[in-house]
Amino acid sequence: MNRKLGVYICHCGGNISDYVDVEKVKAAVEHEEGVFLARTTMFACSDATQKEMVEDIRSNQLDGIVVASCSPKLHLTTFRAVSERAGLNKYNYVHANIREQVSWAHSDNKPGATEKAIHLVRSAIAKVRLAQSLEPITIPSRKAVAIIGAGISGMRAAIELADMGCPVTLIEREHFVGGRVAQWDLLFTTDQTGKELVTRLYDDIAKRSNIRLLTGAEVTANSGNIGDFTLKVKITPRYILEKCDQGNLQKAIDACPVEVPDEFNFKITTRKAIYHNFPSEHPQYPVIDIKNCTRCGECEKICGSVDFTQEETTVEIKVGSVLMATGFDPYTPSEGEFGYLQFDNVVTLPQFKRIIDLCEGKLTFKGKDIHNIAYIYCVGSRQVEAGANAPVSQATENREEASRDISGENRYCSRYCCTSVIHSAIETKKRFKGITNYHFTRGIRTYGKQELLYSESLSMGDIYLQSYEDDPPSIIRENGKTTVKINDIMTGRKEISVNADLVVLVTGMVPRSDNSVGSLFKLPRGRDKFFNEIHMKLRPVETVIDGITICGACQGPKNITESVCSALSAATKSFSYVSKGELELEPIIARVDATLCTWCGKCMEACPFDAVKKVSEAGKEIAVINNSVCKGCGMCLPVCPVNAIDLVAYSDQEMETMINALAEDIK
Amino acid sequence: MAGISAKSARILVFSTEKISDPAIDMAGLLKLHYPPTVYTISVPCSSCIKPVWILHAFEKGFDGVFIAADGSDCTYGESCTDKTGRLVSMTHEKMKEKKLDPARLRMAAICSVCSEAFVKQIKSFNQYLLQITQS
Amino acid sequence: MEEKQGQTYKLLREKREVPESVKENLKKFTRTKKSILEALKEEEMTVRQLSQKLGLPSHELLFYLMTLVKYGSVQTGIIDDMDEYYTYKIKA
Amino acid sequence: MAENFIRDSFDALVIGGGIAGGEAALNLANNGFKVILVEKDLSIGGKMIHLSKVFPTLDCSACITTPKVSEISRHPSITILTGSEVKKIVKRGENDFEAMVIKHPRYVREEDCTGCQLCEQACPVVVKDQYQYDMVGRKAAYIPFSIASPRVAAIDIENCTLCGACEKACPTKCIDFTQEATEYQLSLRTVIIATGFNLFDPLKIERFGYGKMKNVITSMQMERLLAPTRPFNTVLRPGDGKMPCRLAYVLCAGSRDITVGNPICSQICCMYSIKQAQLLMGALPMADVTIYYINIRSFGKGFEEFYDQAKGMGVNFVKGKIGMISEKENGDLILRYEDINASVVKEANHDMVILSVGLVSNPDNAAFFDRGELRLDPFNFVCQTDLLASPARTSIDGVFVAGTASGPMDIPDSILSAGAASSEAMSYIIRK
Amino acid sequence: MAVADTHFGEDLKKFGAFDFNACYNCGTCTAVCSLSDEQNSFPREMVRFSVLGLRDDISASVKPWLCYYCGQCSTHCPQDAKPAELMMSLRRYLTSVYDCSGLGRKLYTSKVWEFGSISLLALVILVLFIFLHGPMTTELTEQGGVKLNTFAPWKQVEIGDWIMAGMLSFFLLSNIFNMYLKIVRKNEGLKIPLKLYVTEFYHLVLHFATQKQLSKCDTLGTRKKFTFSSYWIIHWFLMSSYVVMFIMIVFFLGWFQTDNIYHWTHPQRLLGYYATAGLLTGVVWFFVARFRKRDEKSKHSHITDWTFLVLLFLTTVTGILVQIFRINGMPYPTYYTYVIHLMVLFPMLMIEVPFSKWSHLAYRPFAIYFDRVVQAAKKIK
Repeated sequence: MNRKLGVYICHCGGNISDYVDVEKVKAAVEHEEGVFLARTTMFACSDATQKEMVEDIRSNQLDGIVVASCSPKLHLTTFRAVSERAGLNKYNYVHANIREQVSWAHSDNKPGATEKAIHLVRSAIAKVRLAQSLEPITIPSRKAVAIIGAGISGMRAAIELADMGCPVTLIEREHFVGGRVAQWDLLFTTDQTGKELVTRLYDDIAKRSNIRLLTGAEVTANSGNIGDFTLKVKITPRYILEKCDQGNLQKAIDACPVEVPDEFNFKITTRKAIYHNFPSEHPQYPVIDIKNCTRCGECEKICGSVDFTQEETTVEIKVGSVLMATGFDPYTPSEGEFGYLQFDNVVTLPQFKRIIDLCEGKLTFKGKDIHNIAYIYCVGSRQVEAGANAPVSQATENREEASRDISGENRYCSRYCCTSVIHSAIETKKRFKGITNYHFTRGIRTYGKQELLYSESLSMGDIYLQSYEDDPPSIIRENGKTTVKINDIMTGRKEISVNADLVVLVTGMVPRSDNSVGSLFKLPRGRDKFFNEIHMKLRPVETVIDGITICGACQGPKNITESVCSALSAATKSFSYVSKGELELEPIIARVDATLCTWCGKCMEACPFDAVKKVSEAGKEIAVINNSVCKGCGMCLPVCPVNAIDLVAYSDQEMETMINALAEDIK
Repeated sequence: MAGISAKSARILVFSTEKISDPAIDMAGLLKLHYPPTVYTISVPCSSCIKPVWILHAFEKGFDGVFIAADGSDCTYGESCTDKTGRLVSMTHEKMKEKKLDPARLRMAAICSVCSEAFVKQIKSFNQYLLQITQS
Repeated sequence: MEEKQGQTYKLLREKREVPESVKENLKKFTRTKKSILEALKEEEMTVRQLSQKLGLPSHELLFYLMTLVKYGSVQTGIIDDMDEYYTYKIKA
Repeated sequence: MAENFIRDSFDALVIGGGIAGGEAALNLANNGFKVILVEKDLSIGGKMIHLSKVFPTLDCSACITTPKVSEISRHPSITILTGSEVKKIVKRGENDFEAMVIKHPRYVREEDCTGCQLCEQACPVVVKDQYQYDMVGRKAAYIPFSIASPRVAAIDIENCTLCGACEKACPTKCIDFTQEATEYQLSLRTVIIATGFNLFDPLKIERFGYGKMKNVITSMQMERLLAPTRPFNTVLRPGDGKMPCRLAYVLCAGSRDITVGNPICSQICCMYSIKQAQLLMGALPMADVTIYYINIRSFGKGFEEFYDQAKGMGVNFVKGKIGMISEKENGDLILRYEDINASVVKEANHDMVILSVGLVSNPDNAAFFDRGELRLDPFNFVCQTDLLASPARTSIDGVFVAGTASGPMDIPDSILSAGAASSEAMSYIIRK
Repeated sequence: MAVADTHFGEDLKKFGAFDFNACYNCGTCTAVCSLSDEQNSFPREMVRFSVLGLRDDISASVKPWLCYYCGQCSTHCPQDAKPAELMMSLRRYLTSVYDCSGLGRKLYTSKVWEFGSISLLALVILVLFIFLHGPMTTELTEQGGVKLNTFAPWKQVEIGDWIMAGMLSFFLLSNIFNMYLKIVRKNEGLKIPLKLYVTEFYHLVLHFATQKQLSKCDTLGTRKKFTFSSYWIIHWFLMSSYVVMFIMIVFFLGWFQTDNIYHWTHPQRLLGYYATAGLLTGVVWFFVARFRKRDEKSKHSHITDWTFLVLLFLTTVTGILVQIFRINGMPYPTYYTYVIHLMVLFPMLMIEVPFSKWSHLAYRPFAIYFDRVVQAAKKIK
């Protein structure tokens, strides 16, 4: 029982004191049982006040403190650290949130806010009176990191971690590395191609002995916790021997009778069942797509490297931290959205990038020469939530019209598309003759130095048009000719039309449609369905699941540089989890009162982390908690029929005194 | 229950540290107002709330108890919604035994950005509680 | 060193000339401060009223006035009916 | 003088104690490296510590910076030199740098000062407070700002009359006019440049009237007017102390503009203007806020939603850049622009105008190394020589760049960039 | 519905425009333009029309004529898209659009045509003189002056003048009529009462006589409605001199081209001096400006700008020389210079009046006039 307490009430520079009479709060709590001193302070979080607290605790031998300030999400760790510096166990400090939940929420009712603040501070005092000193649980942390996704982010993080001396397992679901970047040709702001970049990183990975690359590998199970994750990884074989003869393989590919749409080229071309994406794809030998293979055996006849005896294997990987770099999917427009899948000359931006990469000398698509290209921006991005009318579709004999229902669920801006499409348009103009680019935009967002690309494309004569938010452009197909119409903001709402040979839908980024890995790790997702970080500004690569970091476009739309920045940041964070070989964990976990427990097994059923085990102790079967697995969620608490389980720091007594303090009238 | 509570009911809210508490924080940040007689105690997960705590609150004079549940966003697993639901119905049973109106315990999933939803819930709950306490 | 503690400014004076502009600036502030405080002693005034009375441009006056508020000799009074200008008064 | 020369060695030198430099230093220190952080200003925390709130979360900026700042300042592996400048860095070999740092005298012994502010009360001199962007005065003996770290006094010797009042008032006798500059000779293994950015100087665009028209202010000044430690305690226009009710934001003031030599987009102005507009609608419920823009660039996570939120709150968005501003007798301002939607030139009356000034490079970057060794881009930001694969790498192996020293970016991007710099610096040291 | 046409931009570049594609539509140009108002906002809209190639909208627009090229838009353009130069080239383009003969277009876009036609016209004069000139008498008048009217009797020259004036009027009036069709008649469904043409007529006279618009060019951002800048003064001096001179040689040649040597206070000589001084000052001033390239308006010179200045300069100088030689009794120099004078003058007028700079003198007030009429008619509606 703590009896000598310090209470600090923060003005937060007016944020609190403008609505809460902090002096009154101080007066109302300074005579509470056990309160030795109560102070108000301008900024409790400032260095000076922190020093003052340390001094108070030391010189007065305080055995508990309460800080009433902003949300504990901001300063819990700050004041825990203050306690520790003063030699006070950090769990003897309790936080009262009188800003977000009092002064700001009740700025319309100052007396009410003050009264609530008093209640909350008293309740915190009640809690700290019962608080116990707790020591963190130390667990070993395996110095190894698993990276899921060998796109640009994952590869870059792997190299960095390896260089810091940390063994890495790089797990890629596809049979080739490089992710989306491998699919792009020239990249903006540099004169490198995606392939060159991927090749460079692949070579770097190959050079490092402490990186283990698994391709065709999928994580199927995850168990354990920070410091000690065990992943089960299913590896699909390539059915081709690693040391293979490339010459014969090409013949084998030619011989394969199967043709399926090529995902690498976003289905604008087909590939065989035995395939590779492009000549220097990594790893540099093909794979047999066993799902589409007819087992005709043609390839096997030509090439000795084909080996159908290979079998699917499952490996177990033990690591201390997991870094997620699972990337994004390009948005797929729905059928009829701006004529997608309705007109044969409407493609998405990724498809367009593949088309220009595949064309030599002359830009053609489906056998037709391309001169006028219309780019329609923000397809699948910046949509308003419902409301607008469905596309007007007046399909007469030879006239069809397609527009977009601008309602949708992706409210966010996909960030990379403006620059990406402008860069592609410039490249197209430079590489092919007689190209005219028409951009149907909703306001160009070439932020930062990317603005230079926009200027360049303007100077080269690209035409930019901008539609009104509620009035997207429409596409008309008449007698085989495609026309794009827009009411242009910049021409005083004049209706402008453009004859286009090819319509490119500038599609944004959406989260991976297959979130199985995410749910495996129970990673929370934000409103936009991308993985969510803990704090956007301060902890942008950490997740609420300890030991798991996120980076790249799986967290939200990013370009390559931004993805790599976040990958390197995530590498640092993951490294800090494992570099010391051990970790300290929060001691707030469940505990079983052995004298009360009569083992019914209900707690074991309730525990989502397998932290409850049945043991025999003193001739009696009881439940015990695995300290390093228990996350302290407390799901086992209400199910216990004999009330034998408590959560540390949330005991019945603590909860009840807190409730008492809140219920008590203020004199 | 005198003073300011005349206009608003006393409500104890169980929020969760990672999901619903941030939403309640954000309600403050966005200056979405709700009655100041709404007090929050945050716990790690909404499925850890013991019925005895809720009953204790009623005993001590709270008009209502609101569980701002994690819902499907719970970081501890998807079973949270079920488990929270179960503990609520368990408590409802016990409330009936004690002749308490079960509607005085409410639960709703509040995601980490559901500030508006939270305030809406609380306002309607407050309305309801005022009605039953006045009649 | 010990005996010089509390007097080190004198040591620096020997080495360092204080520029005229710095002295001028001090004089101007002292003068303005005095006249603002005197004017406010009579009645509460807005920045506009004060600037007319003292013949100082209103932006300069605001600067000095706010500095006096910051250092505690003046305080903000009430706002006019149009919700446009505050008055200022001597801090009690 | 021997006492003014200090030789020391560290694993890493971080130049700049803003949010990027701080984050990089923390990352390195948390992984066991010894770091020296050199800050030119009197406090660490950079520009972020002076902001009001941050977009799009509307967190209070000081509230999220201060814990970071105090974590940095009490980290046992981080040594901080404030009021200090890096004069010269020489690369002697891999993992071997030598840097000369000058710590300017503060005329206050930092370790003895309690921040009691008695010297500030005693000092008779008032000059413009640079931390409030000249909107209010401060003393010549002063504590930089209330949440400064270290929160200790300093003497502004340029404006000091050497009257000695502060020295007499100081209870701990920590004021010492005999202090002289200290030279540090540092041996280092890696260097991180996190010198940040400068704000565009709006005096360069005469037709916006900044400087001449007192009710035209910069966005940074508005940031201060809205911050918890604001100079006027409410939002007043600096021309005559009127509570403004028709405010205008002029976007792209000094960005995307060849005529001032800055053709690039500053990346953050749209968002901070939208944020300030939202805060203003909260602070001045009767106010109308209009944002004049070319393109709104709300591209980041949650930004578009934030923009929508502002529109929902009633912030007025007008497509069209302000061409010129002129002043009326009463200090109100007439803004002339073309309303692009209508293709018509219009004039609008506002009582306060905020120029959303952009970011330009910090000229210090050019001076650290011998000429040309550290490559700069055409806008004098530090050149990222391997932009795609190693965004923190510069033209000198072992020297990395973090935050806005390499180009405009917002806070999350700066933090990520600092993460990248510290990560590359660590692997550079470990790799050998 | 208008169809975007990127070829227009390339076409316009032949008329001198450049870099206007760089425009990102911020509207700074329009906002800094002191001539831009709510009725007529430019130049951004014209830049936009040009980028999109909206030919019909451009030829129906009066805006290019409202611009007097102060250059503020180009100075402040953040994209350096040179809107002022675009407006200049649109004026050239429009003169070629109004011109049915197609000559105007050829003169602007082809140097061969430009210099070819100048040479041809000069040759015509030369040939006419070779065959038709009067006796080259060395006998002097009583006052000691050259007997110019013996060599080139003013009556004969006047016939030439009338023929030339007829041609000029034909071209110019047909162009203006064309302009009328494009600007006024384009507004289908707009009923314009005849009365308006009369009531708004004074604008035509006013703007022609004063060039008032130019005085509003406010390069310092003073926001004054009229600034009598040196630019306006010089321009007006030049313009009025030209008009005086034109009237004297076309309508009063008998009085102007006389063998008498009047006292210097005689109106004939005073008017002559005024016009000569105005022309010379203006030409030299603009020459210097175009060489120094200091102001935005004189930074970029199309070939036709130089041709105009050179021809005008030569006309003025040869005119002065004829007068000097005549007064000082130097017959041969007088005769030769006179022929050269007409060889320059004739092409200058034939090319510049209907197709180039001098036509602006007519187009600008007419544009304002037509615009007023249309605006007034719209108001009635």
